[in-house]
Amino acid sequence: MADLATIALTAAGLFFFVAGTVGLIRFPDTFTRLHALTKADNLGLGFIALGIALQAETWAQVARLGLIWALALLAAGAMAQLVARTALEREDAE
Amino acid sequence: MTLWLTFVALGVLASLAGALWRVWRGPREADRMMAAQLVGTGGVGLLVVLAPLQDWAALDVALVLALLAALAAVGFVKARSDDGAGDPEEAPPTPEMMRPRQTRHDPRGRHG
Amino acid sequence: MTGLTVFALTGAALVGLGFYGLLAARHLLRRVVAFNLIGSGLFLFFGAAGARGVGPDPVPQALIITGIVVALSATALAVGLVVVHARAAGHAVLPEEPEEPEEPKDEGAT
Amino acid sequence: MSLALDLALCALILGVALATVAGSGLFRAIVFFIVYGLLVAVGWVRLGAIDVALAEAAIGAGLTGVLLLAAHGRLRRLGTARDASHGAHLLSALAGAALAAALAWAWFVLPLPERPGPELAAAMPRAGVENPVTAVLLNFRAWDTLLESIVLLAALIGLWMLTRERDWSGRLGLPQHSRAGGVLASFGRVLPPVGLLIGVWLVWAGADRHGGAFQGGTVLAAVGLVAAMAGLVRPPRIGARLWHVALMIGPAVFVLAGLAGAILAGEFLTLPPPIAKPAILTIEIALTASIAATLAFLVLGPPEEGRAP
Repeated sequence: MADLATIALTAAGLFFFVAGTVGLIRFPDTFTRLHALTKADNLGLGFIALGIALQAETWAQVARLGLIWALALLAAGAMAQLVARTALEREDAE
Repeated sequence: MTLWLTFVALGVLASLAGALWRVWRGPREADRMMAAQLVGTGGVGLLVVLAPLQDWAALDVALVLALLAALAAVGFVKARSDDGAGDPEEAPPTPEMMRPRQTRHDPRGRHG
Repeated sequence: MTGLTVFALTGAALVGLGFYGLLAARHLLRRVVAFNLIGSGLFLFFGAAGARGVGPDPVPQALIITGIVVALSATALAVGLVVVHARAAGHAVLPEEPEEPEEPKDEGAT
Repeated sequence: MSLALDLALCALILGVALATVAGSGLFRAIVFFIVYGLLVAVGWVRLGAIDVALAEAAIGAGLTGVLLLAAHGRLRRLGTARDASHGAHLLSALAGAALAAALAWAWFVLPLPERPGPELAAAMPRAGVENPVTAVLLNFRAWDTLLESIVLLAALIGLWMLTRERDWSGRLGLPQHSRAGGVLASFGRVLPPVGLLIGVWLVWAGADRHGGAFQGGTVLAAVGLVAAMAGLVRPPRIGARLWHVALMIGPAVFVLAGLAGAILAGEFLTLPPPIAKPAILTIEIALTASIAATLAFLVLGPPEEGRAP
């Protein structure tokens, strides 16, 4: 039962990861790409972490998985805002 | 289960390869930077999947990566500011920034 | 066992790539990066060699950890030297040997 | 199937390294190198070397990135960030290929060592700690680690010697500032407490599981850098006495413990089993402080006059 749930959850996570990457590749400009990837990869990591948590042997591992996801959310949110603002201010093209 | 998790890990790796394409292509520095950020999240995801496959201590490495995931991005916005030590939010928004998103195009908006 | 061979050969290839970069790159900072690739490739090779047999050997691991930290400190010093050189000389690119230097690509002016 | 995973990972690592070396543009090379550090950290996990993976994750994917990006920013402001294309360097390519081939050949002819090191297994009960990597670092091969901590200090002194005369009394690095209440400032407020906990825990756990002074110290350095870049804490000046103590305490305590060993066990840096555990913990805590301060200062760079905020 837990195995089935793990498979479903990690499949969903993988789907969001791939969707985020496809968005990163396909979307036309910097800001839509940013939107695609912050949404998708955080959901992807969340589902994968949830799926793996069902396989965990101790509560400490579950707590670690939760902390990992929280940190990733924090980092992605802050980074998306700051990089978008930098990109707005500077029209650099390499 | 092992087989499935290995497949998921391979899938995450493939998705990372896609993000690497964007690091290569750019065209703007911000594009490369956020693609690198996606690789970072993917790396964390990969380590999380490796934990039951190989060693639960992989979670500790994932934790460190997740903690420092934004470090490079912070370094980037710092280095990109006028004096190399600023914050992109310090300057008030310009009218140019406030224009609706649809009118803003990537100067070299090649895609596909 | 075969997985180790994959990593060892990757390490060997990284050393080669880094060495190529060290010789061929003209921007000083890229040479610093290439040098780091060499070090990292050697660590991988060494780590794979130490993991043969029953399991990962702690002695190479300990040496690699100190190596990684020393590599960072050397990189920081090298980067500082590159910046000082750029400040003093006005450029950070090594000249092409005999022929006319080609027009450098615009890399990111504001 | 797990071989497929290793093959895919190594292919990505090689591809990223190739892009770092062969792609045009300095910025692209730097971003690829950051990604490279990340993937190599995953590679170390695959090799079963969790302690190395922790160090590589904190340094390769964290500190090196900040260092190189900041250098790129400095070079850009000096107008020297432009890369020059290097065309095809046939001779260099041949040299690189020959080196790689020689190493690959060495791998296949290298004799399989006797595993596991019987001396180490026999010595572990005397080490005072359970984590064999920590035992090697701080007990059996303590000489290496002591000298290594001095190398770090030497690098920092070398870097400080590059300071311009007029900047000498300034604070380390550029004068950092951020918008009060902005995203950067809030991020700099939220992350350090969590990072501090994780760093201290890595040091503490390093005695018996994975982690140790190097990994914990690196994480602490990174946390300090985030706080400094967010403008929350101001880096010290070169002359700050308190920070001199922080820089020196690791090697100093190490030498003292070595002398204690010389008196108690008759040989410098030999820790007799009864005092091994407390001695290692003391050295480890002092070393963590020194490593964290040294690495953070190395990444911040020498003092530089910047635009006033």
